[in-house]
Amino acid sequence: MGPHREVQKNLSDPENQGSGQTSRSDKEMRDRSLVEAALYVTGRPLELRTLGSVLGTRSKKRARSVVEAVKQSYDSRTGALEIVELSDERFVLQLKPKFVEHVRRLATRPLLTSGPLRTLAYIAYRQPVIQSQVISVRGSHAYDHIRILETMGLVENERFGRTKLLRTTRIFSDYFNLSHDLTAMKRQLRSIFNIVEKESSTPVGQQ
Amino acid sequence: MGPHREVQKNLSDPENQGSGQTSRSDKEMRDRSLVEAALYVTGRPLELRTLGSVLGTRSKKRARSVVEAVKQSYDSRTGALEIVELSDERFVLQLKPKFVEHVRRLATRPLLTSGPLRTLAYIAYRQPVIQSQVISVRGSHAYDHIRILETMGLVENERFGRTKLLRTTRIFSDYFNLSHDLTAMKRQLRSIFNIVEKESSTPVGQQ
Amino acid sequence: MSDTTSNITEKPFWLRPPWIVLFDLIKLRRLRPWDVNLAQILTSFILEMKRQGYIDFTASGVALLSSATIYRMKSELILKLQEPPRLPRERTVDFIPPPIPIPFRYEYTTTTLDDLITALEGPLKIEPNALSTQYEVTELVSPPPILEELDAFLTEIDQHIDELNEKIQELLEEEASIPFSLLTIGLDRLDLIRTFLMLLFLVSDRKIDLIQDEEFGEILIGPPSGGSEELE
Repeated sequence: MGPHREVQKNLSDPENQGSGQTSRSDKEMRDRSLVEAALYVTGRPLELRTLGSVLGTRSKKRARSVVEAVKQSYDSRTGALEIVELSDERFVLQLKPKFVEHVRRLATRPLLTSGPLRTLAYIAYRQPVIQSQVISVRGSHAYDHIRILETMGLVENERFGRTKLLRTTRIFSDYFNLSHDLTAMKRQLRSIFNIVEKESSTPVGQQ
Repeated sequence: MGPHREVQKNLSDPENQGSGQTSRSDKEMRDRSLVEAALYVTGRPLELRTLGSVLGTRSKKRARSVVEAVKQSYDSRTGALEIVELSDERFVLQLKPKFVEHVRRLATRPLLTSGPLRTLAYIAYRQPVIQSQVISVRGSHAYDHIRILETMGLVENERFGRTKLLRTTRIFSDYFNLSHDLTAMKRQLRSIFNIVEKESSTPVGQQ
Repeated sequence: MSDTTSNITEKPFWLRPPWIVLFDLIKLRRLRPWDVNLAQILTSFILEMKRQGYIDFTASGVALLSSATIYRMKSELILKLQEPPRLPRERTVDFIPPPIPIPFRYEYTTTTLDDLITALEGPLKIEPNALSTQYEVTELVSPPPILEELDAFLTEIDQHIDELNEKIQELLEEEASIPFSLLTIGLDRLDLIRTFLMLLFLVSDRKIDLIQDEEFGEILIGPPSGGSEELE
């Protein structure tokens, strides 16, 4: 029952433990934890605006000051994780690259199982694409796939008459390190796909 | 997904910065980082043996001393993350449950809302249980819940005539450090439910 | 029964509720067959005719035809796999434990861009075919709906029957006979009916035999009895 006890214990507010701290710094600690939680849970770059929304503020400046404090505390620990600022004011919590090799073999979970991944690949390649087209190419299971992809924030839809128009999201682009610009991204996909196509002549198994 | 490239500064190795440190403590810091990296990357409870293999040692004692040091450093930070020791000497890095609610909407992986959680609790408690029984107790929404739980690998099914027999998976057991043995697990669950029930007098939102 | 007396006396009794349902042939096609309790209506129809002291064969014939039609509608609905109306739902009351608070653990996922690209190969290969068939289908005159429904049912039922047969044969290796109720634990009403229909198919294929010793007693499923006649 270890973890559960642990869970129970941790349900009490840790902020009340540091009795010497002022309430202002309590709030600060809590804000930092919220930003850390957001970065940890998503595992992808977040904009200041998103971080601000977790903090309940519209001030990018305030969001920046909190995330920079978290970044600093990570820097001073010299652990395995780091917070990195990317261009256009986005921040990401990630494993330091030099540790990736040592632990890569332990990671076994794919982002998606093969069915939904194929559906995602197809949507990415043909986007913006009408849902019914995806269904007729991928079969009726693809309804489930699309729902999973939407829940995961990898695909989004827009009503288009009586059907839906599907496209990938920024989360998708960030995950695969692809351009946020649709045309550029499709060009990227096409060129990689053509290279792979030429190199491997054997077909891959069916769904 | 590879690590995101940093746009600015900070690619220099932090371990080379503390010039005053002895090489022994360098090694110690590195070991801690390796353990932290392993826990971060896998997102599941790891045995001392696995942690040892990352450190290149067969000594469980040494692995334990390193992971406990990492755990302590997390405890002293009062951040959003925690390292929890489970029974049979397994350790896991996770978000403190009290922060889950605040960042749920950001998670790429679907997080469970209280409806599916209740269905999960019921399945765990009554397993192995026929799907139709779950539906008649929890209502027809539970079809969706079950599908989500299966997608997340928390519940698995077995055909039983034209209906399905549901049970929880090892992933589920690992989340709560429950026994893999069904009878033992149900006993554990019973006592957990008693605790949760007593502590939360206010009911959580409905499905 | 609130009609005016003059009307009642002029009309034969079966043109009143509840029997009218069998005699209004225009409305018959539009009614919900599940709303008609044939056994009750027919029994009271016969009783009423006996009570009034004469037999009208035309009326009996129409009643027979209508009953057959209603039965047919019911079986068609089952073939179409339409759910019969549920009995007022008894929501089972059982202890529902409180939700368990699940912590979140980030997991480094292993799917790479290469995986995505590889995953693209299958769909793109199927695409030309899938899209052109779709257009062909929409341009074709669609077959009458009843055929489509039967087709869908028949393609699916073969698979279900095979599965059921496999399961039964497995069980029969250990037991001489299996009670029907064992196969239907936890099934809802529709699935129960479907299972029974599939058993009938298996009987007619001589894959199994059904034995029922007493009316409303347990139906036992056994191996096909060698030279015996077909079950009635």
